[in-house]
Amino acid sequence: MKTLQTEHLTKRFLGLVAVNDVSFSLDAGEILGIIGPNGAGKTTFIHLVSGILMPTSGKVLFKGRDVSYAPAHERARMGIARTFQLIHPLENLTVLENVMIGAVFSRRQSLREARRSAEGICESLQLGDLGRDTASLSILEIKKMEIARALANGPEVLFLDEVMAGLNADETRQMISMVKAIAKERGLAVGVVEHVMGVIRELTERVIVLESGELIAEGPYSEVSKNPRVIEAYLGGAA
Amino acid sequence: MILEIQGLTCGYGKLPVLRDVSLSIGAESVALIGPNGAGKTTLINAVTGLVKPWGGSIRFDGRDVTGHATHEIARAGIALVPQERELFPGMTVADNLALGAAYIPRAQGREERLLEQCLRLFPILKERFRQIVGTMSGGQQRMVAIARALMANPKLLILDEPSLGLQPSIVSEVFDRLSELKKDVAILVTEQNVKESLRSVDRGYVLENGAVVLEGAASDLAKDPHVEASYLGL
Amino acid sequence: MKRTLVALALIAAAAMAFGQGTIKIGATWPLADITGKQGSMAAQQAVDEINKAGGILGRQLELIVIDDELKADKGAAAIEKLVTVDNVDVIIGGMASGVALGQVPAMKKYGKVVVSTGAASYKVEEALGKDADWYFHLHPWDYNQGASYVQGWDEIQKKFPNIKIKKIFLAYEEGAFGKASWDATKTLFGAGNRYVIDGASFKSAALGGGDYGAMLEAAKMFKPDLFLWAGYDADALPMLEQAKAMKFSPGIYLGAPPGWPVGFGTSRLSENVMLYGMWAPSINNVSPVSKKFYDGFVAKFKAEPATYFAPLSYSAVYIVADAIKRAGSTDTAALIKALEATKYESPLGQTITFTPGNIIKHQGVKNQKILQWQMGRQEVIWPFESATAKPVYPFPKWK
Amino acid sequence: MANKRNRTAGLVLAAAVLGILVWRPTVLIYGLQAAGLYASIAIPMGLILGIVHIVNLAHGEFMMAASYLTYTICRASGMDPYLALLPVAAVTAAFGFLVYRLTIRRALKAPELNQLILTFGLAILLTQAANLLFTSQTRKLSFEYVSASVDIGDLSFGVYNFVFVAIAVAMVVGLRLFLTRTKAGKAALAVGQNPRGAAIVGIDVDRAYALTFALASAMVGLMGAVFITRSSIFPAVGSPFTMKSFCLIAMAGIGNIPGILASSVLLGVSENFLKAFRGTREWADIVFFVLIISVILGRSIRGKKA
Amino acid sequence: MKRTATYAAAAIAAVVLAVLPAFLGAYPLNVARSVMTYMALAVSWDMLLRSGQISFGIAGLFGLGSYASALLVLRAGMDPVLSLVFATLLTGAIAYALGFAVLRLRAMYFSITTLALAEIFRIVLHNLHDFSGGPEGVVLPGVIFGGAAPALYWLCLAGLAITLGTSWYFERSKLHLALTAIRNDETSARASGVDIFKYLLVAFTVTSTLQGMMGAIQVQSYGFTTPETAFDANFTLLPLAMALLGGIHSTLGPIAGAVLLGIASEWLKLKIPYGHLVVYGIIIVLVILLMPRGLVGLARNRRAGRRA
Repeated sequence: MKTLQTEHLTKRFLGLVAVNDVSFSLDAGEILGIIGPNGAGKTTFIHLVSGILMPTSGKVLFKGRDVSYAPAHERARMGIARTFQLIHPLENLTVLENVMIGAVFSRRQSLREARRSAEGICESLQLGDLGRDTASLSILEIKKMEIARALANGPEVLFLDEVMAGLNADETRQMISMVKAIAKERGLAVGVVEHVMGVIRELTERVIVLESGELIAEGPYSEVSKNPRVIEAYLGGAA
Repeated sequence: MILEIQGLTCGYGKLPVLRDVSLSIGAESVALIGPNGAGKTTLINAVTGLVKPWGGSIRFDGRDVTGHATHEIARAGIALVPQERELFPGMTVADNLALGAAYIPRAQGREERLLEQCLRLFPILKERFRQIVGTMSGGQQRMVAIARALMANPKLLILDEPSLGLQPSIVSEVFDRLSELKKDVAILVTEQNVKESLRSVDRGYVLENGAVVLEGAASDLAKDPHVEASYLGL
Repeated sequence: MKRTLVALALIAAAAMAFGQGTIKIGATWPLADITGKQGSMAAQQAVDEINKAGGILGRQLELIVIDDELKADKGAAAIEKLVTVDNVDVIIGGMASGVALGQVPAMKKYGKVVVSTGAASYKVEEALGKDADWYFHLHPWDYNQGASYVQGWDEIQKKFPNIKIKKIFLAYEEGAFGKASWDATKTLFGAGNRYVIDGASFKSAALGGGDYGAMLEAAKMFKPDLFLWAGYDADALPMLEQAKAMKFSPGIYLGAPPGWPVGFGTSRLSENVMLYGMWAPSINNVSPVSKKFYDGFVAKFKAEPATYFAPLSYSAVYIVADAIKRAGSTDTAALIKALEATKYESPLGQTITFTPGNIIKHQGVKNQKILQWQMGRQEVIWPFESATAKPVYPFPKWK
Repeated sequence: MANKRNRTAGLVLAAAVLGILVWRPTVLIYGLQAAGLYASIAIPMGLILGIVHIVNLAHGEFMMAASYLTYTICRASGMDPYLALLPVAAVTAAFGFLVYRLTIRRALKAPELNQLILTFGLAILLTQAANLLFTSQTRKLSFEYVSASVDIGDLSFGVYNFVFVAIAVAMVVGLRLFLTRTKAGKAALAVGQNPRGAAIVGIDVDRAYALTFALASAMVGLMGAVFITRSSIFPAVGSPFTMKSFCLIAMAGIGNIPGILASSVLLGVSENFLKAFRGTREWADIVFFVLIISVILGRSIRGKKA
Repeated sequence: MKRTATYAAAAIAAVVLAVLPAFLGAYPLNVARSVMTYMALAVSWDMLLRSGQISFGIAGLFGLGSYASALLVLRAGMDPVLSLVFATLLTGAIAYALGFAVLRLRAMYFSITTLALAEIFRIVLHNLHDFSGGPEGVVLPGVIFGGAAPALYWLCLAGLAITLGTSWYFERSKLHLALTAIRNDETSARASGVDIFKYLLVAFTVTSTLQGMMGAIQVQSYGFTTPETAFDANFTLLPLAMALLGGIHSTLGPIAGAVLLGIASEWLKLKIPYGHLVVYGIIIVLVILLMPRGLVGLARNRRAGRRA
């Protein structure tokens, strides 16, 4: 039984099919890349899996259980965590409080326990002074905090939506090793949406490619990047 | 010189972000490289009047524009593609592009030619010409933002992280077009994708901690050991 | 020489007054409303007149007015302040029943003499109860007003046989004022089957309404002999205009708002509109007290009294002053006794005495007057003893 | 499918309207007249809300002030309000511009609720200043033409109030032309959607805001001048219209100016429908609020589905 | 250390407030009641605002509480003190039920709907003549506790204390995290496991209950009510203005704002009998323009400035 699976997952908005009949699976300890052209439906796909959106048809299975229509907060409690492409750190809370939220509401810990577990996670991500207001964080720190917030849920599945965007090469390298370490230590199933091909190559073992909502290719990056359809739709001259 | 910045100091609240920065751009394209938090976006905001400089001067096209309002600077001939895109979400692609030219003296009377050029650059926008921008994906919106800026027929085009969220095929397309454009437009670009951007610009500045630490021809910078170690490699 | 003597006498009076302190009259009114504003001005006018004439018992009167802002809690706080901080001897004033209801508990607590100029709702009387012997209510209760109208129309029909009323239509605004009028009209005119009553509510322009179409439609279908509306001054002209547009012209078109708009009489539509009221400048012709009050007010404030709250409040001060004079002190028990014996010829064109109401012991004015706009002036039609003109009937049909 | 449902709804509505027209013609007549008044007062507020994103709680008070200005001019000169209309609109436009420059502009960067309380303070200020100057006694100018009447069979009704329907329609059409055809209008529209983006393409945001405020104030001034032909005025006359306008805008959806007219018709007719019957007359007020809630809730549920 | 000081200050304030009737006359106590009522409303409004929801329905719930309490005494013969409890709970129950519909809405649409609900309550009570007394309202047999000024003061103080205590709990429990998360970004709050609807419902129900409680206390303290008194728009607008002038998203801000505006309005009225409201309007305008973050924000900036 895979940790996470989708079966014929489809989402329509009015006339537009954003995600079309996508079936895939993700297992513990695995890092999966999700790539595809702009507007291919990558973010919508993560919204469907994490419960931010409900599918039009098809299924989402978490450890064999059908969670297709479970609300987002319940999926968070079951162990599906994610970060967001457009990040909104909670302005009126400190870094620590931002991270605690997941522990309090997903893992149902008391404030005291949540504080302790949040401190642990932040320390492992080297987040520095936790009493800071989030307004003063650098982009790298904000991205780390986003991951910390997701980890505080105590997840088994973690989706990272463009966490490397906006980071420079140095920072990207740091982040890659951090994500690898997290996945390994915690035995997580990780899905990564990323446009920078270097990141995908370094980080992932397997890649799925979406185009116009459809899954058009699947396999290791080295294979997928040679697929003519992928090159035409996505990589272009960069391949 | 098209843009000349002298001793620019600037920041938010009480916190200084830029310290005594000087740089200049002629009829060329220039990349601004640096880690996050170095002040790249602040520099752009200061040039476009979105934040008020504390000290120093900014001259554009021979005129002092230090502290001028954003719309005045835009009308003088600087077009900006901001990181956050800043489109008009309730309007169609067509309207967004038309507004890019409507208030800019330099673009008057050339709207059709400019539009044609933009649609050639981003064919998908032709398909989606009547679509409401707010319903498009993040990457598509970025294309609209770039096209809107080009509609202003700018003397100086500033792109803040243009490849953010764009698929690789489009990124290379954008950089190709930039190399084409730079014949008649000066370009200032900040880019995380340093390799790609250094390939397509003439010169570069490296900004660290609010100050310029390195400048030079793009080809030289690409070989600089510090740049190589910090910004290339992926 | 004479002037010096007067001056000396004045100084002496002032010194005496200073020695004994002033007699303090506390009052609350809604000062942002024309009623409270002019009421408080007229009360000050009366105080100044009395002081100029040497005061009462050799002491000067002092009027302390607090704005009740038309709010119950503010009104109640004002009573607390007047009694406990300003140590007033008597309380007068008041306009809205809603504020009076808020003030009653505080008034009961202290038992100070109150001469009220407002609060027409029977609910206030219920809240006061029968033991409130310190409460003197000048303004007629809503049921007093209703009863006086029945009497008035009976007498008018007897005296002017050409006026015949069988069907009465009441248009009443949705609020407390209109609802009370409707209840009173149904009970009082409906008694004995002499009249056929119908009515419809409307939203007053004072509260954002001002569309009378549906209501006038119902009235027109009923074909009343007497059309009566109970609303506010904001309704007066628009309702007439809409009635004209709908060609609705009953035999008698009668309004009962608490006040009328500025310059209503200058509108051509106002001619022969009838109204209920307590006072009009035309009473100056039959009452010297009214003329004295009117001239004094105009001279002092350069404005015409626009509401009967002015003469009523003016009366309240005189009634209090007169009673204190007769009581010889401001002691509550003595004052109550003296007030009970009040016989004050008021600018309202009638003599005010206190007689029992339905519950309370001391009710002042019990009737309203029936007036008519004639040539831009309010003329008194009934009671006949203070009448200034004869009724014009019927109300002109629209051409 | 949605199309089919719309058509069915349209047919039902048309049948209902026809039925009412035959059965109780005054429901439609008075309903439309009320709708015209509601809409023409609400539209300028909707313009400000749609572009400057400010709920102007002093909206009704602006109109009240314009009415007093008209009253003063007309009393002094014997002029008809329709002649005073343009000078009044010019004065209120300048007034709106000034209010924007002196107060609103300074509060734009503050949290959005501040603007609400700021305009609430302005509303108190205007009402009470009018009270000091004119007292609470109502004033009205009376004109023969207001009682203009039409007879159809036994039915006589006033037609003057249809002038508000004309004004409302003119406002909707005029604004549409202004916002889509003129440069200043397009700029205002763009600023309304994204002020920062507008500045980047060379639009003077502050000027667009000031212009919008002045334009809306001119429309309010115009309404104030016409309002006095129909209604008495007093210092508090404007405030109920503030709330009504706010509700109508919400019902239409922010930025939807023709929608304001449609909501007004719906409300005006429903109110007058209830008013036409003895048993329901007093409940006419509630229909307003029930409709608002149903429309807003309905839209949110549909929005969730889509 | 800092927390101890806060507790100590709160304890001292509580003691001082509790023993005030020993030193003050009926009039200041009456003014204090009015200030405390508005303060409680302002704090309760702010509590919901911390989730980003702007309610315009304070007057509606206040009026509902008023009428519930009055009608329980009049129609069910309930003891006035007991009616306070039941009216409070009843308001809460109604708010809870309505919450299921209203809390689907956001931003201006939520605000308008709460405003419309308040109007619906008012019109219903206005029109149910026989049950509610209609537009003329209801008069109770008497004022609670025989109208003794200290007793009424303590009753109002108790209402305020309950409100402040709840607000304090909101600030320190996980509700604080939930509401702040919802205010900032609902989607990311959901992804962190926050059941948005549940917490909004809790906040809406609790704050509505508090507002109903203050209404019940008010009606029993004055012995009567009418639709126009109970549902006065000022019960919505003044608490809003007070919270904003004091500083939102805190307990302290609305307290400061209520003291400022409450005392200013009473003082101005005595100093300027005719036209004091003009000055009141000017004060509101000026404070908003000069202190956009309220009194508390100003103090915070000062402190931050000194540190920097």
